Amino acid sequence: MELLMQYIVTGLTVGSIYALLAIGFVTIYNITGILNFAQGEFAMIGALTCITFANAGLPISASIILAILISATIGLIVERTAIRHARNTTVIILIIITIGVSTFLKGMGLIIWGTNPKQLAPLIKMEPIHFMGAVINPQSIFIFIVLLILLAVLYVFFEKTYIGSALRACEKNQRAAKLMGINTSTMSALAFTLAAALGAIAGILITPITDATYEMGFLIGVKGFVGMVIGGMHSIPGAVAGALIVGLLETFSGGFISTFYSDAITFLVLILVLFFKPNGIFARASGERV
Amino acid sequence: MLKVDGVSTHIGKIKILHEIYFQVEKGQIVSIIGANGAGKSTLLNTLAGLYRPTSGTITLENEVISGYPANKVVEKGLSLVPEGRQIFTNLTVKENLLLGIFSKYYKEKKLAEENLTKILDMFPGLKKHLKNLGGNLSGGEQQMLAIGRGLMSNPKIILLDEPSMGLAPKIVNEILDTLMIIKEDLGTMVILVEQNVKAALKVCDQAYVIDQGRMIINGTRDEISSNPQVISAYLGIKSAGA
Amino acid sequence: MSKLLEVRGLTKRFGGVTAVSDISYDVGAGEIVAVIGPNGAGKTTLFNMISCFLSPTNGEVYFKGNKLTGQKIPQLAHLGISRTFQNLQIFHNLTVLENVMMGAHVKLKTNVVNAAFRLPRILKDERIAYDLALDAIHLVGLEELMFEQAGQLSYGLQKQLEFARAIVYKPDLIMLDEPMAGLNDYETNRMADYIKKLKSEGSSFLFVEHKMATVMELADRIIVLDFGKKIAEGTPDEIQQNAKVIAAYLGEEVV
Amino acid sequence: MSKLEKILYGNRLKPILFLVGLILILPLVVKSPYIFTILILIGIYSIVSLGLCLLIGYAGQISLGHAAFFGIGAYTSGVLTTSFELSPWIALTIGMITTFFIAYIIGIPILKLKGHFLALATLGINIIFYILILGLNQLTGGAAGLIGIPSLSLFGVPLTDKLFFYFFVWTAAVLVLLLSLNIVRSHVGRVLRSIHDSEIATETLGVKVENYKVAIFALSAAFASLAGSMYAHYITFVAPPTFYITKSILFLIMVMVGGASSVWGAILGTTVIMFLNEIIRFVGHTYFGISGEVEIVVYGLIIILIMMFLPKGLIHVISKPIQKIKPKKKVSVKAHKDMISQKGV
Amino acid sequence: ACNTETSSSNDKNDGDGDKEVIKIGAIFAETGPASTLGKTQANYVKLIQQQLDEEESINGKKIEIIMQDYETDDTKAVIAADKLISEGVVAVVGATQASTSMAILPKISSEGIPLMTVAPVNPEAKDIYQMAPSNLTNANLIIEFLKENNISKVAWINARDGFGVEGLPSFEKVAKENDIKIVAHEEFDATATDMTVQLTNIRKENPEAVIVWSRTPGAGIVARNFKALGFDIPMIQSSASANKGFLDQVKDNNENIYVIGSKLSVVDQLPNGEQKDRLEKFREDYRAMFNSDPDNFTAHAADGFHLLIEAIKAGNTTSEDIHNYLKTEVNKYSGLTGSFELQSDYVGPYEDGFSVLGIENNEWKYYE
Ligand SMILES: Nc1ncnc2c1ncn2[C@@H]1O[C@H](COP(=O)(O)OP(=O)(O)OP(=O)(O)O)[C@@H](O)[C@H]1O
Ligand SMILES: Nc1ncnc2c1ncn2[C@@H]1O[C@H](COP(=O)(O)OP(=O)(O)OP(=O)(O)O)[C@@H](O)[C@H]1O
Ligand SMILES: [Mg+2]
Ligand SMILES: [Mg+2]
Repeated sequence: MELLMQYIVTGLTVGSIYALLAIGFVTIYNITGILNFAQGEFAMIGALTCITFANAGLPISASIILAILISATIGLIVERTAIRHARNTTVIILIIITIGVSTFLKGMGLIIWGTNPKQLAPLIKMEPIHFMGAVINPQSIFIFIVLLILLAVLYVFFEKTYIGSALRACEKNQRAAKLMGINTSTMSALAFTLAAALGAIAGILITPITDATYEMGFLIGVKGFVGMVIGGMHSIPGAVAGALIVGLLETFSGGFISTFYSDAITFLVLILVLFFKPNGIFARASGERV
Repeated sequence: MLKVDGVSTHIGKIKILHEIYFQVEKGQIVSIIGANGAGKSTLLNTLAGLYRPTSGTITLENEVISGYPANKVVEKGLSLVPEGRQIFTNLTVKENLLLGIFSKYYKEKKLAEENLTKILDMFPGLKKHLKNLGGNLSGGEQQMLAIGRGLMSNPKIILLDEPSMGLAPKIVNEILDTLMIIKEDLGTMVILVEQNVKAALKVCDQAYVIDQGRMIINGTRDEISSNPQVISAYLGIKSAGA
Repeated sequence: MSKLLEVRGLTKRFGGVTAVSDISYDVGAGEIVAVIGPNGAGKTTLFNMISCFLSPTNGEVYFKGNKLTGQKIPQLAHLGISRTFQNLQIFHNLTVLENVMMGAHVKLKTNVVNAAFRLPRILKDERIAYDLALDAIHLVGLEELMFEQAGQLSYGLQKQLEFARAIVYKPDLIMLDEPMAGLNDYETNRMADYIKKLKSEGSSFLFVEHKMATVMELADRIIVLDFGKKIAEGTPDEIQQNAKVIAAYLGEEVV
Repeated sequence: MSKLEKILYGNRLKPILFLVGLILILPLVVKSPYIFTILILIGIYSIVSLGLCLLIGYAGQISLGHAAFFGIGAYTSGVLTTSFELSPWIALTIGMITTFFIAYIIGIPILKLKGHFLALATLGINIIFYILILGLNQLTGGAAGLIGIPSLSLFGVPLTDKLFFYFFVWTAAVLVLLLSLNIVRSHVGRVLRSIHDSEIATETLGVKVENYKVAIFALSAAFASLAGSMYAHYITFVAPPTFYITKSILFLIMVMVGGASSVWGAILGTTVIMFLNEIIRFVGHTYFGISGEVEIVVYGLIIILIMMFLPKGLIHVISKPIQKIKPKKKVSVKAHKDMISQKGV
Repeated sequence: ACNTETSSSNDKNDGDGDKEVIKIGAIFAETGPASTLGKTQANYVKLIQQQLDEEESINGKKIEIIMQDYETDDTKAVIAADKLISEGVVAVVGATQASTSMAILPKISSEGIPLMTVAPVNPEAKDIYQMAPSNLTNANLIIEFLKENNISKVAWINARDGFGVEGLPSFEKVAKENDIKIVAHEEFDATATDMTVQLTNIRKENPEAVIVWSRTPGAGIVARNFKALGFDIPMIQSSASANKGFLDQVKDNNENIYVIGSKLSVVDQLPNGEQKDRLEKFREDYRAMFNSDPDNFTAHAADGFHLLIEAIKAGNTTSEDIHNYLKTEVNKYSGLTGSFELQSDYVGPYEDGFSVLGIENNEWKYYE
């Protein structure tokens, strides 16, 4: 029981980290149809700039805001330069471009911050909480709450607002979106800015738990991507659920089977799931017919 | 009024349109006819800003709109119902329709609601699908949706690229009636590209014939209807061997 | 006339909506049958069930006496059925010639292995495909555009291209979903001529079309759908007189 | 080359002759073992990217897991030659066959997936493979790697000499290229491109799309395995990180940078990417005195720029001037007219 | 570690262009995941080059170090090795990781070039000079510590990467000899974000100490999870944690956490003597140039270079001579990381350069 509880808690903690990345992925994907492989790097930049400001003596709140702003600006710059120019090519080329961006940003991170892990004090200073025999890091609870808030806000934004439907229209059919008077280029810029800001928030939130290094983005990025795909690519709640499932799968397979093979088991399960649900667990109707 | 002044369009390196001149007055329906591949769709797409003309100007009510991107052109009051429907398959029918008035939705929510009702009255077939995804509709229903979406914003000028395509004959007549009504009531300008030449000639004031990217004939409805060249090439005279 | 296609009680429900409801009819060898009806009547859905793109909620289809329902899509071409789509499905990045050559697939024996080693069979197959494709291209008159990328053609020409691709291997049954949409009267008549010519060579047709003049001219028999139900079946003359059909579909102004 | 072939696909003899000529001439010019190693690795990786090009560029199916198949080849060779002391040639062949069947079996369920879902599934396969070679450390040496893999020898001559290995690798690469060209320049090539454009239409025409996808997937995996074996026998050491998803992504970049729509692009892309790093390093070191992290930044930047400005890949830059002099369309039209007039139609 | 100085290799021949140049190669993971270990090694190349340039000439010759970043990629390392061979280096220092060292070994040794690895390679490897203490040495240090604390049941947890998995086999061997039971073995991804599950699994087995083999940041996260879960037994970490980064990671909650550290980390607490002076000078030089502290991995690289330079200074300018010199002439060499006896079968420096360090006031604590 104790063990089970601990696995659940840990699974949700890890899962919510992936989920924070996953919602960034979905944000860009929902508007532009691009899979942004540099999402993890936005988290890295957010975290490390925040630490830099905090260490320079700025109050933590100011550091956070500045870090988010800077990351968002970088997101915007990336879009305005690399992505915008290639907007009309194929998806796979845009993916390669984001891989290039990821390499570039990671290199910059290494130049600026070096290799040593950097710390950020937890935003709420509390002792670990003991709950039904499981230990919970207060920061995890905080992450979870922020995640739920972001989830609610983004869900309403994409699914329930008029502008949200305009954004989804951009993803499906750019040409027609333009004919509606939607400035798809601005929307794409918006997507990257927003996603970078979300990435930065993710990075800042998880740093008290994981510490920040220039290479922190890769693994959580991959796992966030997995969460998003499992969730069906388009939906914010789906992506969050998908990411939490990945987190739980990892801890449960690690706890009950083996930590050597937990990643392998996780992926095996995911592939099996895709076999039965080829468009993700929470896929919604795409409205394609012949 | 819309004035097209010597517009040429290239796609890639190929010149598709060659110095096109014509104009549409307020409250006029203009038909453009021509064989498959003549350049009709390219012309409409150029007017809507999807292609940038390589020479010439397009003026809408004293404002030069050539060179504007499509989304800006829409804001100026030009609306295109594109070839192949181009509806948003992943959005519901209602969302699709409402996006038709994107450029002024927040300013004129009331107009949006009114027009939504009007369009649903015009196409009752869409009513029961309001919450259905656009992509699930039948071909003809999608065509209605596309036309309805184009009309949502009360544009100054609406361009229709083969609106009758895939529609039942009854509906085609209704659409043509609607066009007559909006031109009279709102003074909307209409450019109609149609393969159904007879129908097109029935409602238009002016007609133009386009061939291999060039305007070769123009005139009033009656002139065109009686033009022997048009009769032989476009008005369904049986080809030999039938 | 022997029965080529038998449709028995086909029904399709999407959620609560019944798009097609208990439809039965036959297509005889060498016959041209048209399916008409208002928009959303269920014509395309019916087509999709016959050609195995959708599995019916109820009912089945037989082709030359064999059960068709439940077959894999590629199997149909091998049985001698080809179709076109209401929303064009052409290969944008292939040339017109290559598009049409693809239509000859069922006549070829090329596979990955003999292709990799370039066995003589390959060259023979290329020849077969090329000759068949040329015939079809000639028929629809796309010679001039043979080496153009299909994606660059105008809508109407793509439509004709798709038609050419569907008839390359002289299938027994050709299913066309609105073949004339987007063509002008002149081209519509030409297309009607091709269909007649192929009929005279032994092909059967099942087609959906909204251009009544053509339907009346071409079809041996017409089936009318409304709200998923068959409301009439008969010769063009019978249909033109049918009050129900006029009310539901044709409107006061016929043709 | 038959006339018909010319109509459909244009020339192929000249580029092949050019490549073979280049392969033969290079050793006369190049002396440094360093350049040789790069040339050998280009040959090895080209075999992978040729297969990937068939899969991605032609059939339109993405894979983020080909490093796994590369790895299966390398480890089969490595384990069979060290632990079981089999001849490298047998090991290499066993590797290819095993990989083909593994990929075939995996491919059947996986290739039902599309787009990003397929990308995720192949990525998963790569990760599973990676963890397996770490876990099966009795056989594979785990994270420490597998040492002492013998070099290949041919007719009793060991290919330890770089020159021999170079010719061996490039002979294999040219053979794989020929196979790929044969496939692409046949009805199968058209089928693959059709699948890319519209699976629905392709199926309607009677093509068992799944079979083709799986066959090409397995074939490209077998190519990767062959390359992996060569890699193992050349480097004589393998360790898991070489077969991680980063390598799969590298293969993908090679194909895309070269231009996925042509098999020539695969070889070009591989060459460019392999030299890119070295050139950046050389230029950076000699003229700017920069260090590793800056090189990475520049590398990332160049990938971005190439994809931004040459989305069709570098092969397009090369073939464009040729096309200008001799547009393929004109060649086709002319050949077609010739043939028709000969036939007297 | 952002420095604006440029590598000095670009102004190599300025002024004294006619001097004969002897080249030494270096292959380090300046970038990529292993850069946590390799970055300072790459930095050190700049430092030593500067020192060499200042030294005027060595027997009328100039020593130039050619550094190659292999980006934590074995294949790139092999290319780099070939590049170095093409450049005509007489010896090579590297690579940062053990597996990479094994990857380049065949190439380099087949050319007769001495390879000074800075990672603890497989003890059976031939033809390689090891500058890092072997895993066996490390294991012995841990055993000593465990015995002193009367611990006989330990749990082992490591990262799933080249560095992480190398520690256990040697430890298993010595643990068996010393009747210490390994009651649990867990693994985590080197870049994982949470190791609670592994630690929870470990707790089930009631060990008396936990040993961790991982580089940062994983190492620090384990330590933090360990504390959060309320373990009150000692945790002993590998030398990859003996750096400032790790100290920062476990700041303010680091009781009972130990690392195997080079004495370099605790120079100030060392008794006065030759070793202290040597380490102090090394640290000051590095600090002056990079404004940060070197760690034991830097020291491994430094030992490698120093040995080679010593050999060259002794007049050995070919690979063969250097081999001979290292194998026969160097008797006992006192390096930064301990004393070496290169001619014996023993690989790596002796234990005297290392020690189990504790943490006190967020600084390393040296127990004599
Ligand atoms: N993307 C493109 N690249 C090259 N040529 C093109 C492209 N799009 C259209 N064309 C060419 O431009 C010409 C005009 O095409 P357009 O679509 O405007 O014809 P249309 O008059 O609308 O025909 P339809 O009645 O068939 O719709 C055609 O010859 C077509 O091949
Ligand atoms: N996947 C689906 N989900 C929900 N409704 C569907 C789906 N497919 C079809 N429908 C509905 O079923 C009805 C029949 O559609 P179908 O496409 O068969 O009509 P059709 O007769 O071909 O019309 P048209 O002449 O306009 O092409 C339509 O009302 C359509 O909205
Ligand atoms: Mg058109
Ligand atoms: Mg239909």
